[in-house]
Amino acid sequence: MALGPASLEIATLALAFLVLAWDLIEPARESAGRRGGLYALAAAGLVLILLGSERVPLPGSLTDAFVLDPFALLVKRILLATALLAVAGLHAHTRARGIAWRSGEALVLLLFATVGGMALVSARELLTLFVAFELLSLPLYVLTALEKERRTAAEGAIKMFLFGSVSSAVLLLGIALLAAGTGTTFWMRVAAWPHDPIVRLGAALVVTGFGFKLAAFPFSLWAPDTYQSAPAPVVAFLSVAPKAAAVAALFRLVFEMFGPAGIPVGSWIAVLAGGTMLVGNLLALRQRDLKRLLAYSGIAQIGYVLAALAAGTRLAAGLSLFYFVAYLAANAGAFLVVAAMEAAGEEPTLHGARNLVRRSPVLASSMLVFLLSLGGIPFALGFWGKMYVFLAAADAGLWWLVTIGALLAVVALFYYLTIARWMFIVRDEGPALTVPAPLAAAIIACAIVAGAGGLIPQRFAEPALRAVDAMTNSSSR
Amino acid sequence: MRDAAFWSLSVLLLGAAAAVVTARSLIRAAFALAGSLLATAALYLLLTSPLLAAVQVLLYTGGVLTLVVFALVVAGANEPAARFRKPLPAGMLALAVFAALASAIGTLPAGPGVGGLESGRDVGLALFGDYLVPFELLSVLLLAAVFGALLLARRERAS
Amino acid sequence: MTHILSATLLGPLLAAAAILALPARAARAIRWVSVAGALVPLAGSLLLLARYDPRAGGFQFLETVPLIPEIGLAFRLGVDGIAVPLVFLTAIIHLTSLFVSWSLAEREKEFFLFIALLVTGVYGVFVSLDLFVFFLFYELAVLPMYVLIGIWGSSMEIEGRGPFAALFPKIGVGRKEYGAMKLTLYLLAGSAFILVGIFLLWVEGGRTFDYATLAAERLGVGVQRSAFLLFYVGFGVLAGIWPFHTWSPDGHAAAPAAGSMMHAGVLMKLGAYGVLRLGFGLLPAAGAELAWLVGGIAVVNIVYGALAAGRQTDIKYLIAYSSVSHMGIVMLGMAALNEPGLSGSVYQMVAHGVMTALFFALVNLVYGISHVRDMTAMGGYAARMPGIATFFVLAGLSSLGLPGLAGFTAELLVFLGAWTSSHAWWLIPALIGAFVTALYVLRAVRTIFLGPLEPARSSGLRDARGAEWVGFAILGGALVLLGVWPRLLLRPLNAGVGELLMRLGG
Amino acid sequence: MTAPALLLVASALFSIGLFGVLARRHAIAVLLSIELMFNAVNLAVVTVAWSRGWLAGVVLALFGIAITVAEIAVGLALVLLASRMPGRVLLDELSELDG
Amino acid sequence: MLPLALTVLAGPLGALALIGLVPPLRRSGRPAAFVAIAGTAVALMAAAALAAPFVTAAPPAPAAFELVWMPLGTVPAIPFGLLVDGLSASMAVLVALVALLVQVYSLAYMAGEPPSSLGRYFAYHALFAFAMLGLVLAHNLLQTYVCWELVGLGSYLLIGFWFDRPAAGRAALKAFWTTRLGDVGFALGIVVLWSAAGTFTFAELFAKASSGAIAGGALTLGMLGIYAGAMGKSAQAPLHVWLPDAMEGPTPVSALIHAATMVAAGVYLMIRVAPLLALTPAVAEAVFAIGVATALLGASMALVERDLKRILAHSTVSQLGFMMAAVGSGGAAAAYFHLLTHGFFKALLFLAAGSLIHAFHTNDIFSMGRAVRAMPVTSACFAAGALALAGILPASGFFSKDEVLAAVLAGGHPVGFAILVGTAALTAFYIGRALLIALVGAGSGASREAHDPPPAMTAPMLVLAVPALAFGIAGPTVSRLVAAPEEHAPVVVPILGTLAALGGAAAAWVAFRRGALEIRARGPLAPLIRALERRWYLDAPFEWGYRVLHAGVFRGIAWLDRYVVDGAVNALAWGTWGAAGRLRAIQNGRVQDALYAVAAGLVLLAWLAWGA
Repeated sequence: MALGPASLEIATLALAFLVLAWDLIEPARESAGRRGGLYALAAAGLVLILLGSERVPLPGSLTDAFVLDPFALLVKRILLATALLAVAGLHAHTRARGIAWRSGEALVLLLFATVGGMALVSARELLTLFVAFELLSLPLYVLTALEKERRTAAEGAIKMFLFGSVSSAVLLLGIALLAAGTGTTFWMRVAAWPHDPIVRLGAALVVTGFGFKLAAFPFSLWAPDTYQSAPAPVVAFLSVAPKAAAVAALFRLVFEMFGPAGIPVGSWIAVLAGGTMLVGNLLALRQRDLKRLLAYSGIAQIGYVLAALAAGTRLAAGLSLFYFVAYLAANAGAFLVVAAMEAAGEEPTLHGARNLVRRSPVLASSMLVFLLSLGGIPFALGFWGKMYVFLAAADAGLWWLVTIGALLAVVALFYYLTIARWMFIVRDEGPALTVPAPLAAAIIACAIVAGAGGLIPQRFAEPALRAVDAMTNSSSR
Repeated sequence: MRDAAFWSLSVLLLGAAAAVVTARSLIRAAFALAGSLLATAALYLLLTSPLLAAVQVLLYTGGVLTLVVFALVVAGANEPAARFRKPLPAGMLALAVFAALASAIGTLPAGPGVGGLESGRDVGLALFGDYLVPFELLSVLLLAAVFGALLLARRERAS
Repeated sequence: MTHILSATLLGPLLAAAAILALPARAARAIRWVSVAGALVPLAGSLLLLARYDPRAGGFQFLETVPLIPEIGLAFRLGVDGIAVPLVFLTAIIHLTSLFVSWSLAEREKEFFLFIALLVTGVYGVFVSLDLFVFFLFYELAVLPMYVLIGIWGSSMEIEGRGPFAALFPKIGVGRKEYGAMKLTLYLLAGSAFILVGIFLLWVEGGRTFDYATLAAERLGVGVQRSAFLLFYVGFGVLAGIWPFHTWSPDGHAAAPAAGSMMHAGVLMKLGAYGVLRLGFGLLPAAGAELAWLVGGIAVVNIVYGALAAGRQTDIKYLIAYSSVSHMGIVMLGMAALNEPGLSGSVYQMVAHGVMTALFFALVNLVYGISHVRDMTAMGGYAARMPGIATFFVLAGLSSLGLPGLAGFTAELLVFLGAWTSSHAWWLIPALIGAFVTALYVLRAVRTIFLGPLEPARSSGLRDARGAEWVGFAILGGALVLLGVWPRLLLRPLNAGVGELLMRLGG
Repeated sequence: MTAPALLLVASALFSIGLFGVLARRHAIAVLLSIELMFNAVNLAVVTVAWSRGWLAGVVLALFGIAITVAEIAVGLALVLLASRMPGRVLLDELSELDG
Repeated sequence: MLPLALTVLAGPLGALALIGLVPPLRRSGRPAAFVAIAGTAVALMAAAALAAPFVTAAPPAPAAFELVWMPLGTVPAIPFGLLVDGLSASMAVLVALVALLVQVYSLAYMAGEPPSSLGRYFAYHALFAFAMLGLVLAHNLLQTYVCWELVGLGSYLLIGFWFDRPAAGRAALKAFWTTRLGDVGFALGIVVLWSAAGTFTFAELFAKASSGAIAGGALTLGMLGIYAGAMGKSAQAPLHVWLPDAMEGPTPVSALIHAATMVAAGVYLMIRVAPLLALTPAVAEAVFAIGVATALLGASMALVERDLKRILAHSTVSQLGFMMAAVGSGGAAAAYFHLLTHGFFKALLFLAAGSLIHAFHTNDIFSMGRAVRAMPVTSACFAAGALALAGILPASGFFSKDEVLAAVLAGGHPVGFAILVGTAALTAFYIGRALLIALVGAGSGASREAHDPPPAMTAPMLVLAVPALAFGIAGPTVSRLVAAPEEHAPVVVPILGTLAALGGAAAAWVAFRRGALEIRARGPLAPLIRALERRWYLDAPFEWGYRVLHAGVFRGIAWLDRYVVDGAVNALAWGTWGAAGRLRAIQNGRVQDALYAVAAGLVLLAWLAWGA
């Protein structure tokens, strides 16, 4: 039993332990320079893993519980990239807030969560799925409260924790019910799916559990509060990685379990998608806190992906992957901009973004790119992403979803444009903002992907579509 | 005999659970929880799994109870005047969830169980065979939990 | 394979990139780069006019770059006889809008950047032969207007009556933020319908976005009908069809000169072009079946727009409502579904584009000079701004259909088409609209320019100057040229319209 | 003693726990209720294992117990953190973030 | 012939382009004037050369020339062309001649204008001359319409020439709007005829119509439309209301546009399409009836007018009614003859009036007086014109009016004939009144120093006086020009006409021989006189209509748009905003309330799973 298929997880774990070791043996806890080394180590390690991910043999599997196919690999790369961005953000954030001595723990927890997400997309067995699900949650509860001196830190974390715990319980119950119907947690081993209500109920409970991770309405109510209270770099990770992993895992479930079992999960998810788009977009309209606004916007964005998930086709899976690349760049980028604002001592609100174009042209223009991408405006990458998921939904005949999605995307522009207005049109004075170099580099990288990437969408779409082809080929028995 | 044990244990379990969610005193609630966990352990015995029963009693009940009592001491029980907030909608939702679960469970065939979960060795083999990956992940998870709890709970000098 | 079309697209795009690279201080360089970016497509459009072969017909100057074959998406460019005149129109207005904005002295870099982006989108729509790329450019063309209005626009709050007295200030009716947001969101809401329509065609038409393939596809009547209605509503919003036109007055009134020139002059045509190209062109059966609707609404537009314009005292609103009325003529010609009607429809797109661009340029200049938008507070301006008055009268005469100017040629063709269509009665309201146009346009001329000039109002008034003259002269010259030499555009147009009619008939 | 009966008991336990989560005001009481829910789920898992002779169910239950402990540890830590702000152990008091 | 015809147009067009496109020339004033005059002179010479062959005993065949203006794919192209026949060539001479004289006259009359205004004035003149000549030479209906509108534009610009006078702006608007109202019909008529016949060209239209290829209904509708256009331009009741107000323009303009040429364009058009009119008797009846009514109406309003120019304007309305009556009764030749003589004598009258106004600085005849002695040339010219207008032998008006009356009688309209004879008497009366009061009487302005104008003004008057007096002998030639058979009217007609004219003149002499005499609105005739002074209250419906349109319809639609159509948009936006606000209640910050959502979502999904 070669460990090759899990090599990325193992490497990331190894990196985590390296960071931990460095953190433990480092003598001077207050030294900023050394902390920089810690972050450099984490970043370099993540970059190396990302580069190494090119060489992983495909496809492979570890027992029957764990598979590495191109689909999983692509999502893992998304997760690793998200983690890398969060590392850059945390560097600036911990220094600015004077909590640099927590850097080691923060990075380790971040890497653990990354491992959880990576395992989640490879899981082909319910127990593995569940543990990976937990591993993606638990470190994040802690990370959201990283800045624990903040009044609201515990509040946001507790809210997430309660939702997460209840969802975990529900997910586990769903797994139990599925097992009650089939007698195994290895869904690939099920030869003939029974048409029991218990199996369908189990599927419903599993979807409910994943609803928390996706922050899909009505399981999304924790997200705005948590995002608002959590450090922005953590939110950059929190708003992308769990969602990407959860969507990927759900796609796998749809293809390999719900599909063969004849459970119409798609139609349930369509309902969730409609509600999620609607509520996310409406609630985002009147927000003034940027993190909160982006939280709702993220909920809305997930609604669009759920439309593709509801379609449940191979095309939809590929295009969703594409979507997540765009979403990663834009959403994580936007939260990093907020992180930069916070790190520079500016409040993360609309008012704080006033006249940003004068105060920090880099932040303002990057943020504009992110907003355009999130808003689905050509030629940003997000434009293609949004069009693609709608196309996937249309392809599956979900016309009502496409229609309300397209219309709500217009409502969304209201708040995206409102941010843009504060940054570019409002002329109130404010201090100039300086951005630490690593964070600036991360933001600019995101902006380049989200902006210039839109000029070459095929570069992103082709691998995504090919990855899906490979996955369904390997799994079609 | 087994049925009688099952029913009485079930009543005990649910009674203790009701006490957990209704007890005015948190300490009492904690001990009620311990009771319900122990009742569950007994049920596990009935379900032919002494291993689980042992783990339940030793690790779970003991660990959880210790943690909770410790937390109550540190945080202060600080009992509110009223235990409940809006118990009626909460109860109705809980009932609805129960109804949803029960309606599916009701369709299951009612037969005696197969049992045969006694072998600890088989469990160990499964753990290192089919379930190696989750087991490894679980170890990371536990590490993360320890780590996280420490990070959150330790008191630091403000810098 | 020529690259005229990609050059046309790249001109403004590269100009945008260059502007982005230039420092904000270098306002003069930025202006000239913009002009250079406008001259490239102008030259391209002239080449198209000269080299488009009406005998061969069809789409010419084709270029294709595959993008995502899995979903039938490629970067396909090409123009037919209908698109050629519209590219020409865009080029003219693009160039003149720069000249008219020559004296703008606030955040020039961003201004010219957004203009370049906007106009790239417009060219893109007219030359793309892939529905998705079409849509992409369409959205690109719509959005920069938000910034243009938001930063360089003007506000004039409107007081609500009765129960609206409290509501209007809350919504901010009349403020530029309101106008910008309303325009943007309304148009993009329309584009949501277009998107659904395009996807519908993709799903039903063999999973491709290729115009030619879809055109060859035999789509069911039901699908055609749904898609046609989606396109009609979606594009119709931008074309200002009643009752989806109300973004136009509020938006155009708030916009700066170049913004409303581009928007009313060209972008509204995008909407009409979309209905013509994707609606009637791709869905001939539904087009023929639903022409009664298009024509009926068009007639409402003509009369309603003119009547609403009659009451306006804000000059910008007046012009905006006149656009609503004139876009009705465009749609009416289309709905006539015959040769004069369709030719007239496209001709009116060009004619109205030039005319309304000239109008908005003048009106904004008058506003810039006098800081007054309310006509009733004007009077006698001809004494101080004879040049502006002359061009205003010229534009006004074109808008009321005076022969010898572009508007007449278009209206004549549309009227001929309307009467010989299957709904001859459409002509009557159209004529009434033309008459009402004479009422409000000439009333505006009188109120603004004629009469005695009160000394209190005369201070600071001046005529146009410098580059502004160039802009006005080009637009005015175009009005006359298109009025006396319709052959210029009708030559390619006849080819395009002929093919469209073949499809509609067959 | 049948599987449905056991599962019904587990469901009841789950619902009681859920009620506690929704209705109790004290944060630690809510944590206790979550324990009840996890316990219910574990009971269900073991029931399924027992009813089908499915040994892996025991593994699943073991994992469930472990994860529950981990959860409760982090949860209690969070409650402790919250309680450092005077008196904030009632969940309703943790409502600064809204809208 | 073609080069000549093109030269006719090229002269004024060249002048227009030169003045219009070379701003320094326009601003220089007098040089621009000379350019315009030169252009018109060229046109006059070319027109004369063009017309010369047609007055010979053996006129050449009409020549047509056309090129494609708007190519259309399968539908026949829309042409642009010239038609040279006796009618158009001779009319071109009249237009060019009067235009030239008026322009020369304006040199002196407008001498006080600043140079740039003068340049603008002559640019307008060149535009007008070009458009009018184009109208005359047009070989198809569409081109007629094109030039028709341009002529209207020239009129609009020239009426409003003194744009800083509010009254001028208002009058220009009124003129444009009223004629435009008629043009709506004209446009409709053209379109209808096109769709029925597939052509705009006169010759083809006539051929198709006479062969019955055009449906009767379409032909009637088309002709009605065309006549509507003619009503507007030629000031037929009730669309005559703009013409008196148009007198706000400079007087030479009135002479050219609102007396001799443009207002006659409607009559010219009806003469042009006379073959079609002959096929639509109902329309012809209407033309006749409205013509007669207009003649009487105009004359009656002139009776009490105090403003000299307005008297002439009313008179123009009345005379146009005469012409239309003739056209309507099939007497195109008579109408054309009267059109020509009227062109001469009315232009003469206007120029003379301009001279008087120039001298007395007023339009009010009661403020003039004793001009006979102070301004002998002007007075003589005015008298010559008045003689022709009154239709008193041997002036030209006698002959042409004679033919008109004869045509009406021959057309079988004895009642109309009687009315027109009566109107002829009124004509003599009102022009006699004006002449006696302004030239002979001792009004308040009589004492002022007034004298004849400079030669630039007197020369055109004198030139015009010749045809005004002597053109009557050209009657047969004119008939030949329009290719109409010469008809000999019964002897009773000239006798009755002359009696009426003399009677009217005598009455005027009796009433006004002692000079100024205020008209007293008393006695039994008072309501009638008041009605006349108010122009039969015919302006009121238009004003009322406009007011209703503006304050009612416009306002209503604007209200509808702002509060209903757009109101729905605002309501949607506001509603969304409000809904977003209300929806925030679900995020009240209390985590357990939020957890309800999880439980509810679970139930929802379970229900979906159960139901599916």
